[in-house]
Amino acid sequence: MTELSGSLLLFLLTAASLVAIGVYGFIIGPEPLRRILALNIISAGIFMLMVVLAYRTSGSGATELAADPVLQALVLTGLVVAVSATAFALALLARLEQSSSEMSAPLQLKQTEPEQ
Amino acid sequence: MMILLLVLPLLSALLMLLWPRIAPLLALFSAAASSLLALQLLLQVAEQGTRYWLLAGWPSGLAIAWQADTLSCLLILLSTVLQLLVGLYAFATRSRDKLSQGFWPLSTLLQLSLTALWLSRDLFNLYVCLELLGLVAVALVSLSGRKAIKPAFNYLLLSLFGSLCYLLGVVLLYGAYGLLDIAGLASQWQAGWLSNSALLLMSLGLMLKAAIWPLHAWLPAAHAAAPAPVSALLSALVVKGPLFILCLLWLQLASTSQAQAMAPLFAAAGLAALLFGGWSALRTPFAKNLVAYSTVAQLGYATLALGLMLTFDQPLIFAALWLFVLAHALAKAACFLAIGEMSATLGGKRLTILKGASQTMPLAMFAFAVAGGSLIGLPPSGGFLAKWALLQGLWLQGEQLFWPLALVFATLLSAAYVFRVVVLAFDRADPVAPDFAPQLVPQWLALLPALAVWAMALFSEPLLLLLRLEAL
Amino acid sequence: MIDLSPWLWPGAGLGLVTELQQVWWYFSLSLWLVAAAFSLAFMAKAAHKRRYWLFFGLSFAGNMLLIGALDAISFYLGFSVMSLSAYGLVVHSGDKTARRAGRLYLQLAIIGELLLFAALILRASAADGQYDWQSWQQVPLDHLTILLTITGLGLKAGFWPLHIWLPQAHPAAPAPASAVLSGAMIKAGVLGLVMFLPAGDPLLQYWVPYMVCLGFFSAGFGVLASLLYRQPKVILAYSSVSQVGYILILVALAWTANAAAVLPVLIAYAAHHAFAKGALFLFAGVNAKQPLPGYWQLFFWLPALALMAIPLSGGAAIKTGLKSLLSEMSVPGWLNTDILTGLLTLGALLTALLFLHLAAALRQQQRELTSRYGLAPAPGFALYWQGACLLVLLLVLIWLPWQWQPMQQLSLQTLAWPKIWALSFPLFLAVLLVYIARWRQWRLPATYYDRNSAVLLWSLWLKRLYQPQRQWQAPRLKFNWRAAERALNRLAPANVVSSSALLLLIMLLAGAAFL
Amino acid sequence: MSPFWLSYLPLAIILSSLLPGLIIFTLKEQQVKLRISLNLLGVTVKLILVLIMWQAVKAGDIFYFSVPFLPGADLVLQGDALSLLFVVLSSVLWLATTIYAIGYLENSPLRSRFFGYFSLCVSATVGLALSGNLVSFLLFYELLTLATFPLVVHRGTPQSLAAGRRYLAYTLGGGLLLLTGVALLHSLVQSPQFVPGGYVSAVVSEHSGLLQLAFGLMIAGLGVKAALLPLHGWLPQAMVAPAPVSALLHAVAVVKAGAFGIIRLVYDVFGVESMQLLQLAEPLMLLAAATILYGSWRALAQQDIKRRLAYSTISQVSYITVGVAMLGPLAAVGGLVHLVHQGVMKITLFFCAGNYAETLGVHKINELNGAGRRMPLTSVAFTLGALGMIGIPPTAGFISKWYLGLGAVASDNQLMLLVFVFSGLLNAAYFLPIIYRLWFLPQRGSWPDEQRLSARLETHWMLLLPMLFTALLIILMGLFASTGISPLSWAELIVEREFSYD
Repeated sequence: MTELSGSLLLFLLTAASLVAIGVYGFIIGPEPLRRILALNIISAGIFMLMVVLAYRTSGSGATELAADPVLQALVLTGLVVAVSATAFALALLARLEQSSSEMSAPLQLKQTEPEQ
Repeated sequence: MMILLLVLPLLSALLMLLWPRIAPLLALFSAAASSLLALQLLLQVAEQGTRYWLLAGWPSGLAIAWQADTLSCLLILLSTVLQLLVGLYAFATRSRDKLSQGFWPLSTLLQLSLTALWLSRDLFNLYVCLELLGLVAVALVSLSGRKAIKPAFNYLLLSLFGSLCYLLGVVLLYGAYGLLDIAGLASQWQAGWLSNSALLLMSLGLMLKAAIWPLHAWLPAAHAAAPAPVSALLSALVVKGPLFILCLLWLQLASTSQAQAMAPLFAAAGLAALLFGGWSALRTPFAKNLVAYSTVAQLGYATLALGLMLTFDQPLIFAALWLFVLAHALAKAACFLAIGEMSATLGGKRLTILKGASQTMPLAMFAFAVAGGSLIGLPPSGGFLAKWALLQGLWLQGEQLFWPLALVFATLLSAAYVFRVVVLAFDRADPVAPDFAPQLVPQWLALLPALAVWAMALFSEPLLLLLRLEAL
Repeated sequence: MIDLSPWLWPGAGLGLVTELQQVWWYFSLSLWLVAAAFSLAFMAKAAHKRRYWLFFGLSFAGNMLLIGALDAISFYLGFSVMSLSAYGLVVHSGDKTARRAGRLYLQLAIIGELLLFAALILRASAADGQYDWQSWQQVPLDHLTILLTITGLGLKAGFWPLHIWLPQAHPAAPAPASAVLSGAMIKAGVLGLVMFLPAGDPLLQYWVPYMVCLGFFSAGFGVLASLLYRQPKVILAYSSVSQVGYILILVALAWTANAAAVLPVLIAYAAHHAFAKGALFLFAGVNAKQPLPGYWQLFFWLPALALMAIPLSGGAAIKTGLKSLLSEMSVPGWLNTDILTGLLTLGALLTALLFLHLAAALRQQQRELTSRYGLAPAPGFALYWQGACLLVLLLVLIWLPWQWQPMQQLSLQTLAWPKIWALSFPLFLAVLLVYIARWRQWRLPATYYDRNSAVLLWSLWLKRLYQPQRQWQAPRLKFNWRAAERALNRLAPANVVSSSALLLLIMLLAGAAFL
Repeated sequence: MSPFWLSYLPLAIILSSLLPGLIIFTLKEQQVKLRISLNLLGVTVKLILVLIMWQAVKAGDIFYFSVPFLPGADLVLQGDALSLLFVVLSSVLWLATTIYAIGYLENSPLRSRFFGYFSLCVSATVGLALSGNLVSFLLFYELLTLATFPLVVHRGTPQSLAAGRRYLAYTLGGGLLLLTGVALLHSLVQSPQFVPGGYVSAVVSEHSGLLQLAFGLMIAGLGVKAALLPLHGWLPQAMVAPAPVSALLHAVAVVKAGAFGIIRLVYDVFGVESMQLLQLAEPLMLLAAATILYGSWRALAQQDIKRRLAYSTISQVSYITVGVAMLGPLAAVGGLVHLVHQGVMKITLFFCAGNYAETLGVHKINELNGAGRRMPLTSVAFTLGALGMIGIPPTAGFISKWYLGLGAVASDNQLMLLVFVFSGLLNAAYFLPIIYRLWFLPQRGSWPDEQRLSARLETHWMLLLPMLFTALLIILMGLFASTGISPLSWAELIVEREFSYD
């Protein structure tokens, strides 16, 4: 493995901390939306890592700035997947909210009934 | 032929979106056609050996690589046939169960993603399939309405989390080796902290998705909440996808030292799953939860077999692993369909509704019992075949006492929960009256896979041969 | 002989091939027939007649079969059929004493059967799978087999100390049944002892003197015990114990190399005793039922005197034969032939005492009956019929010593005066003793009389043992599984997502550290 | 050797009860005549086929029929002398039990299901008898468990369900142990066909420990059904099943399956010599002897007729095991012949118990007083059966005990003779009181639940006929033991073939 340059290391650390923050948020956050966001942060971290790696592998070669095309493609695909997953999750969340409000509404009524 | 297997479901799913009216017919047609294709592919592969195919003619390394070996073909055949059966069941009960129209395209997509998964031998490609599989599965679970949303959402979150773990592992590996296809990676593999942590990340992600103990917590709720045909598909097929990848990783990638270090953990996890899942299934008051917990337990067999395979490197154990998967898929589909049918007809989720079911719905109960027999491993069922192969593999290693006896004990647990249902069904004291006249066709459809799993034993020799060839 | 081996079991055969079997068969048969004829009248008004005849017929068949058997299994078959069906005869009346006696009888019969079974097995094994008597004669014995045989068959033959069922069962059974029980069935045990154990076997010789002593003890014991009872049939039963004692002596003598000389006496003794005791039991039955005309005393005194061995009777002949055999016997040093023959004379005295005691008991019975029902009514057909049956037995008894070959010789020997004197003085002595006893009022304290035997208590104890009301049960663990399970369920995390994710993270870290 | 269809004979014998059974499942409750005729047709066909096979086997033929199954272990059906012993027993008793069951279950619900499983049960039993290697045996062994379970819980009451659960727990556990053992043995020597003298001798010196382990596992598995001592718990509970089922369970199907398996295992898998080399016979024999005594002892305290009979079964079946474990030819004859004799005797006793229960409503022993007067034929049959169990000649039980005793002495196991004698005493102690009550005690009050099932006979003729038939068999088998068609001569034939394999 080649020597890691300072900026690369920085990028790597950023990616790692993104993942860590995401994981923390995923584990802690009780709200579903927060969990979805946490997942997005993790995926952002991973994609960042991929981009950095694409950079690094080409760094040793002759052409300085051309990144690894395979990883680029992978990141693109991953983004598409992540976006669609997020969209689906949000849709599901919406239905969850809807159903929980439907379910809790009669419940509240029941609780208030005796007072009235 | 492989391309047809992929294109056919994709096309029919698209067509379904255009013509929702004929969606059921399209789905059934695509499943039936795929089954025939899969059978033909299996015969071809069995005769001529493994086939490779690169998408769109790109060179190897860049292109998406597909590989059809006997195991893949068997699994494809299994998924298409089950798809067809479940489709037929859903079609037969459509007027009663009010399944949303979404079921047909989604199930076809499920078939697509599974087929793709069985054929892929490329880590990233596998990731995409896995993600697609997870999303489709969650969507299917959410079909059953309000009460299913919460489990579905949990399932989704954990599934995405697991996928991300897997992806992170893939990325680490790519960073280290610059390769994605498994064969290539295996040839350059070095045991080190990087490959260790990548393997660990991927495995844990996959275990979460495959609901392997102790990461199974999401499964019972999700499977129990889904409509009966969906539960059948989920338990029979979906959890097997990540398991397949897990096996690929450990059997083809991992070095011997890594495998040896990990083997006891897998075996222990498998045993724990057997015990825990079995116990939970024995105690749960709900019918579908029982079957779902049984899935957790039965996956334990596969995990255990994987662990033992890593320890002993015995082709028979490998065969046993996949025999478990095949037998479990068929049996579990039958169980879920039968239980679903009975809950629908007798009206209720609790196990107690099955009181006297042997009189009111003898066929469905029979289907459950027959499938249960395979789960227990009574001869001459598929489950027996798998257990036999596992025991043979173990005994060939010499004086092994612990694992065979552990297996016996675990099997007793599975017998206990299966017969918990059967005994209830024979209760003549106060049988639960059906809400409406039981339908015959769905019951027969539930019985079919159960009979198929017993028929597996008749083809035991070719099956064992095929699977053993694979390992070598 | 009939060879049944291709049909029944290997070696199965029936036939009367030896003289022993022939005579035994004929006298048993005649006794059974007479008893059956007697039953026709005696049991005419009894309850459960069908059951009586069923068991009567079965034990009859069993008895005949065991005598005619040429192989061990046939013998055992007949023996079992006879013993078990005799139970039905013993408990026939169904009252408490009969049921108790029946229980004791059955317990001992079963034990005897199984001991005999073991003995036969051992014997057949030693004989290398041959079951017929003939081949067994050449096979050496071992002590275990001898012991098992003697106890197994002895429980049927009823000598001391295996007699305990006899005084219970015989009085309980109806009179004709007691007659065959005492006359024919206990002889089955004796027959077995003779056929089973080959004469001249070296190991067996070791047993002979002890068995002779046992026989003497049994002969004396039977009489002494009988003096303590006042019920005629009990006295008769004890008389059987005593008589079987003599027979046992003969059996033991028949085991020696001198068997050829002993067997005729043994056969004669058995036959004589069968007829005499049969007649006495039949008489006792009638005597207990109704007041009898005076001439019926003849039916008692004739067989009684025969058993007391009054000169000219069959008893005299066989006692003489026994005495001469004993004096010729070669005995080990600690046993003296003179003492034995002396004991025989003492035995004669005791026997006479017994019958005198019996006569008194019978008279007492008659007295009670007369006081209850008045004088003897005009005898009906039934009584004549019963009398006729008795008469047949008595005629046989008189005819036997003079016409029948084995006994003729012995009877002729007793005609000499010294013999007559030797035979009759114990009788006179006995009569004298009885008179003195009457005159001096020799009596034991009342508690010693008519005691209910302790064996009934043992039998009851045994019954409680094998019919327990409660038995040890495996302890059941009581543990509240449900509560434990609830506590466990409460431990399950509520939030699936965070717990799973956290678990995954922990496993990841642990795994990374571990690898 | 013979026309080609003869090779399908073993299969045909199984199918002759399996097919009617499967058809009966689909019948409606009301199709009584069709169901009965199907049943009887199956029985008749089976008996004819068995007769054909019997003739051929007697002449020295052996039938084989095999289907590929596991690698190294085909599904083999093998008709040899030993298997025929069991086949004849089960088909003849099936005939009796079918007639009895038709009478017993007249007008009760769910008969189609009952008779369906009934036929399946017999098919499994016959299959087990005909199986030609351990794997096929295992298969039918498990099928038997599954087929009998619905029969045990047929009444659907809480007690029967509890009994069913217990039955399953025991038998499935046993089946698994057997599976483990068979798999172990298969890994050592594969699973060739049963052969006199066994097939493990080649690896005895090399793998003695593993062989012992395999034997232990398999005996534990078989011992569950044969109700060997610590594994007998299911049997007394399973008697809550309807009388024909208990009869079949106790006499033919289940317990005999275990005992038969032990016979196969000892003689045709391990073989006498290997058994001796591995020192396996002695522990087995002692265990069985302990079971004999324990079962008899427990039977003493049981106040329920069927329960007492159940404990008696525990004791009696172990006679077979003891006979086999003594490893001598005479003892083997005793054990084999007891397999048949005990079946016939016990089925008679259970028929009688069923008759008392069905006609008089009597379940307890102390309610039986005077039943001999009300039901003389039944009581005669019961008496015969009980005497047979004690071993009184001329019943069948005597013949088997005689040979067992001879075998015990011949193989120098005098201790076993003591066990037989003592157990005979115990048998008498728990059977004779019943007989006493039947015949000698007067009836106490009215019967608990009396039903007039027939105008002239004491009960329904279908309940009487099979019972009288088997009772007659007890006497015939006990008396005519030397004839060519008696079980004894057949057992001798088997032993001759088993012990002269060199």
